[in-house]
Amino acid sequence: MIVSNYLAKRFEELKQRSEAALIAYLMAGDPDLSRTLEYARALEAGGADVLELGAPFSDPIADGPVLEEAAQRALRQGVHLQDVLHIVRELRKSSTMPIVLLSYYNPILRLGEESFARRCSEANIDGVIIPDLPMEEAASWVNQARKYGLARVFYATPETDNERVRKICECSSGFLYLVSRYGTTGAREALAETAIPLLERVRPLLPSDLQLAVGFGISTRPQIESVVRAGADGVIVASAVVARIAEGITPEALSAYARDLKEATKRSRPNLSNR
Amino acid sequence: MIVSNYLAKRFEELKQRSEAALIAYLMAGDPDLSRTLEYARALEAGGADVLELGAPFSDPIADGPVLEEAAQRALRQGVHLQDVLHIVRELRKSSTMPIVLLSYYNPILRLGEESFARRCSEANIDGVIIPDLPMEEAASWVNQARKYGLARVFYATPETDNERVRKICECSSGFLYLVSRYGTTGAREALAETAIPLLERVRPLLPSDLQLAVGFGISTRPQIESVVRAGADGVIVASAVVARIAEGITPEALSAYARDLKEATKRSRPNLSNR
Amino acid sequence: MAISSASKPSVLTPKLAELPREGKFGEFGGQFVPEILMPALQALEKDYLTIKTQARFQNELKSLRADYCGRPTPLYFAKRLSEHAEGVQIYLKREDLLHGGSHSVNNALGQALLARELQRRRVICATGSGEHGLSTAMVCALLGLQAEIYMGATDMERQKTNVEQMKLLRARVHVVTRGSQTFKDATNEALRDWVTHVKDTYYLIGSSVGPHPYPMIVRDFQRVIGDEIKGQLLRRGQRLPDLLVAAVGQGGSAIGTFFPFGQDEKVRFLGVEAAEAASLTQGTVGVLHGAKTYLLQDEHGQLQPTRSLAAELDYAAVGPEHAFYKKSGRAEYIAVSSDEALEGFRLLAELEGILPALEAAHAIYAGVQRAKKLKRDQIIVITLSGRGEKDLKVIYDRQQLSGQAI
Amino acid sequence: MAISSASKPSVLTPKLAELPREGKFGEFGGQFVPEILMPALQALEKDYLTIKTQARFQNELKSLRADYCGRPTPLYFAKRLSEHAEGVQIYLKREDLLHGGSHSVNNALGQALLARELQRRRVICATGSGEHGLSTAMVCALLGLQAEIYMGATDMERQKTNVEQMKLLRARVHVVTRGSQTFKDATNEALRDWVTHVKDTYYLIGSSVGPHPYPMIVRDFQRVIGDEIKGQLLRRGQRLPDLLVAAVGQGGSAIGTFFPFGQDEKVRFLGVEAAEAASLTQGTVGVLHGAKTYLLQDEHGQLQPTRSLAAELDYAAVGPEHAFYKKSGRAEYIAVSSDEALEGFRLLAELEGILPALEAAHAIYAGVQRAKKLKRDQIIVITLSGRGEKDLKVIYDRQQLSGQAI
Ligand SMILES: Cc1ncc(COP(=O)(O)O)c(C=O)c1O
Ligand SMILES: Cc1ncc(COP(=O)(O)O)c(C=O)c1O
Repeated sequence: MIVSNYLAKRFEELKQRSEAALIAYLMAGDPDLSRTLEYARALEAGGADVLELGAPFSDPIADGPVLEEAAQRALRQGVHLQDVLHIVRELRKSSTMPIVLLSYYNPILRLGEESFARRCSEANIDGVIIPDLPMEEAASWVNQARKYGLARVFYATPETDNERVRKICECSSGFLYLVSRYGTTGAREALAETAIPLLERVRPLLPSDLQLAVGFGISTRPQIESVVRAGADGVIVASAVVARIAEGITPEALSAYARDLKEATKRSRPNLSNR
Repeated sequence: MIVSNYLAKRFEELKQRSEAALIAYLMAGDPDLSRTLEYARALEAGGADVLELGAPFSDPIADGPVLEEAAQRALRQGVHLQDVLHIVRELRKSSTMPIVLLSYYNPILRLGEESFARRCSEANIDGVIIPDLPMEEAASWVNQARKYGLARVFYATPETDNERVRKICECSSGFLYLVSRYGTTGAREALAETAIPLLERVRPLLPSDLQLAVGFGISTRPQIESVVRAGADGVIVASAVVARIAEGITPEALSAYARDLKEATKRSRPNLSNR
Repeated sequence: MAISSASKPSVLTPKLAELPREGKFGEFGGQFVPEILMPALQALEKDYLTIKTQARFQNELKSLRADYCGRPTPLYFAKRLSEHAEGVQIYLKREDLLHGGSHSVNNALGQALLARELQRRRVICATGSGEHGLSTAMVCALLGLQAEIYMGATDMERQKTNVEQMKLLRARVHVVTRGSQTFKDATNEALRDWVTHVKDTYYLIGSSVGPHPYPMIVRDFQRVIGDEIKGQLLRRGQRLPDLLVAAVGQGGSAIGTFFPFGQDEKVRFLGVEAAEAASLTQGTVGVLHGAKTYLLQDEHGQLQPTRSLAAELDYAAVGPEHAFYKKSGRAEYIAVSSDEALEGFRLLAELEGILPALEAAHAIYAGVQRAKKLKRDQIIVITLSGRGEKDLKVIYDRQQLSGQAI
Repeated sequence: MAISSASKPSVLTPKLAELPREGKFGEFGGQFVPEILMPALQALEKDYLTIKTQARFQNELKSLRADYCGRPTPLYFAKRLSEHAEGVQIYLKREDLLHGGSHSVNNALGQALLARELQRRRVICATGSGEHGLSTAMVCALLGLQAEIYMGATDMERQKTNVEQMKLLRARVHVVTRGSQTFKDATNEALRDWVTHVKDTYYLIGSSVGPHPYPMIVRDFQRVIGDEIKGQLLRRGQRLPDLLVAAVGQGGSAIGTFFPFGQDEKVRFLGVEAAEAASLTQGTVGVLHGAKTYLLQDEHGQLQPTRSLAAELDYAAVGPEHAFYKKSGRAEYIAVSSDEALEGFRLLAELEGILPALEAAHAIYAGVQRAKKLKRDQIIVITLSGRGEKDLKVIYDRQQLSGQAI
């Protein structure tokens, strides 16, 4: 089994340093392609460990208003899946930051799973997240992703029982995306009540080669500290980043924001090296 | 059987003079009571032989717009059946012109047929026309009218077959009101095609003591000449008079109009004295 | 004679004749019309009584009732409404599910078939809310007849969608701008049209009003409501109802509900008028539009304006058979205000998910009030004579006016 | 094996399974939803398959279908329309007479009963024309459930009266101002609500779309249309129809019409799409709102805007079972433009006195066109899925625009 390179390495390094990964999201093409590149570099400079790059889709049912509007801005720019791959190739010229691509299933299906997987691999993408592709529908995708060495990131949620978590883990690679709350994406003040119990329930079910990243509604240092303390290997910050971009944040300021969050991933990490 | 006095006498006199009766209509209280009196005197001065005095009713289904609007003007003046009787009493102070009262049935029923008949008789009214009381519903009214010496004017129409005309004549007294056309009241340019054939059909069916007056749509000398030539004992001119009043005609001018029409009732009268 | 003494009518069951004697229900009814219409009315009575017995006519009526109109309409046990009314069993006769949205099509279809039999291709009518006009336009399209519809300008304004529908059905709609511009005036105009075209026109009266034989004809076509209620209750193993409740505007749906139970002494009738147009409960005897009946009139015999929110109830007279039921005590009549009717509307909407016509909402309100006074096992049937879509504008405007939800 | 070779499916009769295998009709359907919904969908499938077999559930469904909704709906032989179509026998399945005015209540009632069995008192849905929203609001009132309805701002504007009615029924109506502000976006919002409240909320999908088990559930509740057609024709002594015609928006009424005839090889199916939203006739395979099916999408897999006059047809996807019928050749699908549909509307109004929903008018137009090519004795059944009152404003505006009567 081929494993995506940068991603596994990065998690390994972080573990050595007793840090969790800061996974930051950008919508490709929002507000346009060149600025997505700038923002990506800014995030990296600020210390983000992994870039989650969203491909815009017209009907993003799992997303809240912030990400939906970002997708619409990108679509109005005429940005599509191939442009997202283009951004990755550009980034790769100067960066070894792990990149996971997030796309709804339909654009992938339209291109063809295999040709999509091949192009991702050619662009040195590390993994793919497909929010409307549960494992039951993912058999052929899992094969393609395996074949082309892409991490297969699936979700677990407060609704997913232990048996189902185990099965999901079996198809997964890279990391498991833990949905910390009921609802769509979007920054919230507080961590959902469901987050920590869920983390504590799921943590023991994970195979050792699968990392655990927590997302949905995370935007502040205290939130990050809580989940990292409870055992997360990574935290995903999406809407909070995208909302700042929508407000026209400068790349420098975005760097600073990332740096601030990154700090939180370091402090509270319990020693899990014996895991 | 008591017969109404002025009316029978007038028809008798006209027959002697080989004239037909000009029966002119006024809506009592249009535009107000005192002017109705003035117009009545003007019509008499102009040579009208009989006054047909209308009592206003809110829902005059047999009438066209001219008479309906006149009724509404009168109702807005607060004019009702008793005011009509009042006008008659005023007129009677100086006039022996025969007067027939036209009222829809409901105001009569409201007052009570008998008390209505008694009051009419006390006011020296000669006869009553009730446009929505066909003979089938008129049994008790016919009794009251007989008792109080009021002429019972019923209608015959192009739809009334000979047998029915005969039956209607049996309940009638004074004159039979021949509806010359299909439709509601209202002046028309030309005589309806139905008028002369109807007149010729009904004429032979009439008992000798019942006069035949033709109405609905009559307003011009040629129309009057035609029906008088065809054997009418009287012509009824209603909407044409009321329309002039609505336009604010002076009593003098109304007199002149009556005089003009009256001429037409004289010229063309065939010799019917042997009838 | 034994038979006649056995059938001696009690106060509660006066002789309800299928065929009114001399066109009269007791002292009410008759033919108070201009002479020019009498031959037409007499011919209509005769022709109707003949055609009515013809199997071909009855079969076509029956088949179109079923497949075109949607009969039988359900008799729906309103569980939550019954609970709200403290346990009395309330059934709703679902005339609101008929083609066109009200009981009105029962009559329009019957008479349009009659018009076709009589070879009249021109059909006229007067309409208040437009419901009868709509039904007439529909059945005329169905049978290839030309419909001419008179409607008051005021009613047109408050019932626009019905007018649009009539036009889409290719009916000619005549605005009546005379008088109070409502149903009474539209009827005046229709009568004037009839007087003018009596030879080739069928006048399709919308309810059990007008000169004989219309009240009888309309009742015959509407009695299917009561006939079905009876059959439906009995087929369910129920006994006859204790109380029948129906809104009374002109009275067509109510007479259709009551009539088949006329001889069932234990079944009581409750007719519900709009308080703003309550000819039976507040009127006096008079003659309007061809019939002797109860009217809202002043001391001089002039008709008085009415002002119910429910266009079809907004009429100063009522069908003569109801006048007879009232005078004989066979039915009870009460008045319900527009505001109370809105409360009835709300109840049915929120408890049963049914939006009733405002007319029917009067009956709902009265039925629920009455139910609260009855014993738990009693059975009430309320005729839900139409659906409420046509009234949305009126209700909406009223809400705006009062600044609150109904 | 003899049996399997005897039942070898021909091209015209692919295996139409009651229960889709792995949630799929052939390659179509499935469960393409966020992980958080998967346990709910799996539980729903299991619970539904159990509850469906319970006599109590079936009895209540049956009784409310009859008495509340007005089933069976008539199968009406449209004489003048048939003559216009040169003698083919055209029957109309009168779903327009149902409570609420369309077939939509068949499904809403079934699922609301299911929601109540599952003890969900909060019910959400997305609606296009508001028809499904209205049905949902009605049945929720009936069963004492709280309805929350998502509707696009554009659709709200063109279907105001439906919104007013939902509010009178005490449903909460949420305006969706995101995306194209039509049904697709309302569905996105409803899904987002569901993702958020999946524990205590029942998502009442309005047609045979969405993730498994919804297409199956909706089809099960809508198949009463086809089951009745079959029974009604046979009871009349007729043979099975030669052709079934139904409008296809998402495809609920059409699948309900077709499915019971799936194994009757000689009965052909014609599904009629809006030309302005023709996912089956012009679309390509993709995944939207939980299912793999035909979509109107661009080369990048983005959904394309649709613009049919008929709000319920104005959707870029279609139920997966239709996708299967299309691919297998069991059904034929054609597209009819809004203008052609208006011609269908006019035909039915003027010849039969019935104002169809614009959606159904597409089927009328297509049915009449097809009829002209058939032999005189053939039988066509067109599903008249709803009535036209809701569309008056749209039709009226269109008339104004084109400066002429339709
Ligand atoms: C919907 C509807 N239309 C019309 C009417 C009034 O008509 P009628 O009194 O003739 O039945 C009613 C009365 O019940 C009604 O409910
Ligand atoms: C009145 C009406 N509503 C809605 C629809 C669309 O819904 P579906 O395609 O799910 O049947 C149709 C389609 O036939 C319709 O006629």
